Amino acid sequence: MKFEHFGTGIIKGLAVTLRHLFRKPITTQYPEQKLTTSRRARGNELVWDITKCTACGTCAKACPQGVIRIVTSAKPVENRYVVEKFEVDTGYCIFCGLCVEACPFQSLLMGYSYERAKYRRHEVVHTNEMLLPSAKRPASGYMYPKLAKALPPQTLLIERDEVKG
Amino acid sequence: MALKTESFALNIGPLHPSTHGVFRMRAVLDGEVIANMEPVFGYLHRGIEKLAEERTYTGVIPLTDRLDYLASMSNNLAYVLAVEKLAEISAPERATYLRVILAELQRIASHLIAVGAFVNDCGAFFTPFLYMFREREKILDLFEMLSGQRLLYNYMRIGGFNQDIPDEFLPALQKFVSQMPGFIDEYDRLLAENEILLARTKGVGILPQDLAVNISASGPVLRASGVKWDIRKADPYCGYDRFEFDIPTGTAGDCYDRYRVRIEEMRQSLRIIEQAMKQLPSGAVKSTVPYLVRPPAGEAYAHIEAPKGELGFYLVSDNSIAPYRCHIRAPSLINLTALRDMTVGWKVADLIVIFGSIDITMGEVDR
Amino acid sequence: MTLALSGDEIAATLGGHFPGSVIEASKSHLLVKSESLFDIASYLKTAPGLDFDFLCNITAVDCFDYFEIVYQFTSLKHNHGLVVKARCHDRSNPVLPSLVSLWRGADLQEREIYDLMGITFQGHPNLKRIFLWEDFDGHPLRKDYL
Amino acid sequence: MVLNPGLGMEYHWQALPPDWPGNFWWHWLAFSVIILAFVLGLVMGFIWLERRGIGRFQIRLGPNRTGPFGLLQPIADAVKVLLKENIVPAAADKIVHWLAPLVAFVPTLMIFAVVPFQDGALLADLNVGVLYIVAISSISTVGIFMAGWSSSNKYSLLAAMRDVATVVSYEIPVVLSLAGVVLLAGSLSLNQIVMAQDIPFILLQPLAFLLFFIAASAEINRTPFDLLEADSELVAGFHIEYSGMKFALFYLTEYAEALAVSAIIATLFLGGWRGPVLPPWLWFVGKVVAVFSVMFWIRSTLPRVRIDQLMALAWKFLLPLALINLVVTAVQVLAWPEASLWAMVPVNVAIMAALVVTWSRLLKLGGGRVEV
Repeated sequence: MKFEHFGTGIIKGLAVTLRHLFRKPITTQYPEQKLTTSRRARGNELVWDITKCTACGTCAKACPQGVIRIVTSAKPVENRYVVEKFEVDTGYCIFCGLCVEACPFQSLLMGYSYERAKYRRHEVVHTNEMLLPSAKRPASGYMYPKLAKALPPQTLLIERDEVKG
Repeated sequence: MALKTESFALNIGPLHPSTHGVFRMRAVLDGEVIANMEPVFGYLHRGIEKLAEERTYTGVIPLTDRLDYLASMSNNLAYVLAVEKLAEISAPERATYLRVILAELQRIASHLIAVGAFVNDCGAFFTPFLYMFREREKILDLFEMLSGQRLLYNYMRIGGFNQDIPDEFLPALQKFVSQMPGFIDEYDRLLAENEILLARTKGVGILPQDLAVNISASGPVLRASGVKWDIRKADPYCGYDRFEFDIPTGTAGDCYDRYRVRIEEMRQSLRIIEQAMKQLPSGAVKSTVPYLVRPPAGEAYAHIEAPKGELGFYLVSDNSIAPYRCHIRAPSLINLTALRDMTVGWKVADLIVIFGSIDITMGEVDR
Repeated sequence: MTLALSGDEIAATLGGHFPGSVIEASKSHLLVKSESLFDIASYLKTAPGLDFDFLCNITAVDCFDYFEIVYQFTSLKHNHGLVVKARCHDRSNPVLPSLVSLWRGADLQEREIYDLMGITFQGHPNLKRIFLWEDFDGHPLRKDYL
Repeated sequence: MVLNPGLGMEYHWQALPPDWPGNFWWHWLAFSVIILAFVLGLVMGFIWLERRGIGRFQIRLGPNRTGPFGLLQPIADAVKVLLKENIVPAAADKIVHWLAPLVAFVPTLMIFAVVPFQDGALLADLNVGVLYIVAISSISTVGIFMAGWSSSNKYSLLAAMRDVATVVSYEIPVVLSLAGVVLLAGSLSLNQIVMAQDIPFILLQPLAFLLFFIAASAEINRTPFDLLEADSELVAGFHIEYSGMKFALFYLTEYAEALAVSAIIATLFLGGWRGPVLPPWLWFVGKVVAVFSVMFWIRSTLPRVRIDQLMALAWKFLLPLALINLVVTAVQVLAWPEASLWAMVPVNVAIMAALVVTWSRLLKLGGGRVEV
């Protein structure tokens, strides 16, 4: 190994940093400039499709944190169960997506949106209507490739940072 | 005239910028020189081994993400390998190749942080750190594309993956692999010959070869001490024997060697990724596995070469849906065994450098 | 590939040196008496042809009736491994010999087991709780800990 | 010998530009205000410049939210820091803790008394200007040591000890490298030194410049010699227990010192206010900013040295080279023909290169385990 102990390494390092001075910054200015998240983003809230749900409770069983609570009642006339209460305590949710994987009827999806900070502790508990899909709460393509195809492509740093070292 | 001197105890951590989390070192200082040092663990103990006993085999995977949170993919891999060994499930060919790609990407990402944080500990003002974060960011982008999250991937499943890679993944990966060597060269220009870094790290914190083996050190720490031991070669899993790569080793076992080994390992990882991308077969990414895995009663130990060292999962099954016992052989914890030997006699500044060169993650040390 | 040595064969060689110390030997592991664990371990470390210089992993399993301590030895020289087990039947005061004097890698791992499983390792230089605080009550990884 | 107290003042009075309005006290007042404004304004500018500059070196943007280009960031910082609660540790030595920021800040401010902003435009054209700077600049250390000691924090104490050790060692190469400049200029007055620089002394005295730059950066604790802040080791060093206004003073001191060193380098080596076309004071400020830019460029690149390496660098590298430089300069001043001053430039550059390369081979900074 050859080391020239008279500052050549330091000068080389200074040259590297100086070259970086003329590169474009890679950071984004967050609230104004937003990157598109992954098409499979496991965003903040679950999106629940009430029409497909059969109240089987598989999601609740699959949840490692036990944050999903389902109250069902039987409807003997229609010969099926209906959900009375579907409650997700997102305060304890770790967004692992296992419930979405477990759902056999494609009625539970991960949310695509983020920025869901709340001011009150009770607001993180989501029940029935709050979980339904809406324009503000789109579903992500996690586990659903067809949905993913419809979402905009993810912004990648590698596409923005073209400079070769 | 003899001065009356007195040594004093200095608490470094648990809240200290260079303890990589909440680690505490109770150092007894004689002036600037460390006369004695005792590591104190446990500030991030979450009882993951106990929690794992109450979850289904699949439900443990999100927990493993939270062990070494800078290398979640490797943790997932080690765990699913252990379960697959226990339940005698084999992943499809495409999944094994993908696992290799992801594990190696994760190794690069983890080593980037290790080196960046190490140079930061040497006192560089975040510049190398941020350059390395930039490349890590690209890897995280790729992981986000696959799994939907940037840090806690929860992507691997028992018997493969939960979903196949999207179409745009391989082109992006190809672009990354072709760019990355240039960036590694740039890091070398920035750091490798820097006289101050050499002065701070060469010959500092030497871990002799016999001691490194004796304390069960693993990963770059062991290899920097000159032991050519890599589980990818010694006990190949996921078909690592199909790839051509070298095991970089150090000679002196000092901080500089540990840093060099990590840089070289990144290059080797890129080699592996390139080969794996070429050989990547098509097909399913998950074999048919029951929803609730019920492995037969027994035990299995699977280990992988995680970025920090040998990460092993020892699982005991009692034929139920939850592990009876899940022990994690955490490389970060065991590599710290010789911390006292490496630091006593050095200065406070060296303590930080030596500690940084071991590269630990507190999530894995305390579990 | 790290060759997993068969417990049977090792038991045969051990039988000559330490008669009666091997309780059970199977293809996957070797179950030894806890009293002779230290002697067997020191033999395994230095015996030519075995050279288990690397103590890969120590863990303890609570099996209700007894605690089972599992040692994974590896030889970096010959690239082979062996699983050695020992049992502690006394639940109120489980005691095992410490292997720190042979492999210092056992240091933190034995402390961890002491902390979480409550097994005392005799001869350990610094046996105190590692993750939990000093006056913590109980040992969380035991199955009866609630 | 009887000191003549009137001499310095008279001399200074006469050195004023003839068209300067008012009398001595007006001059004193005006320049006090100018220096305060200069220091505060440029320190804020430096803070902004350094944060933005390091941001760009690190391929990010730096503060850009307050005002155009984040220009108001230092003001926002100042307001924030000034409004913070003043916390004094219970175990602190209260009076010393209170005094320390002042003791650290005031000498730094006093340095600017002798720095010429343009020809003759300075508070006091002392005929011992360089000596005055050297003497006054080391007083800040007392303040820093007071801070470290009185905080009764082990980290601060370590930092304080490091600082004292640094300053004691680095004062010598600083003085010796300045001596070369003084020999060439034939005066200790900064204004006279600027006047003497028909060729900037960085060209005539490259080695002295290098040594002074290194030694001065060490003395004011800029990276790579920022051992007494050492955020990765000592958290924040001597000001770890300071908050509010007192912390702001330390912060100000740090940058005022950097400003002082930049100003001294600009004056002694870069020709001070001399330059074509632009007004002299602008040349001066421009040179100061340029020197400071190099400082934060270095800060953004290099890791920190260790305390024993810092000492070794001072005693084994800087001191002998400074001595050699002094001897060489003395010989040159005596023997060099006046007319061919430009020919001295390549000779001295060659001498510097040879000396640095050969001496670096002798110097080993690494290793060196200390036995307990």
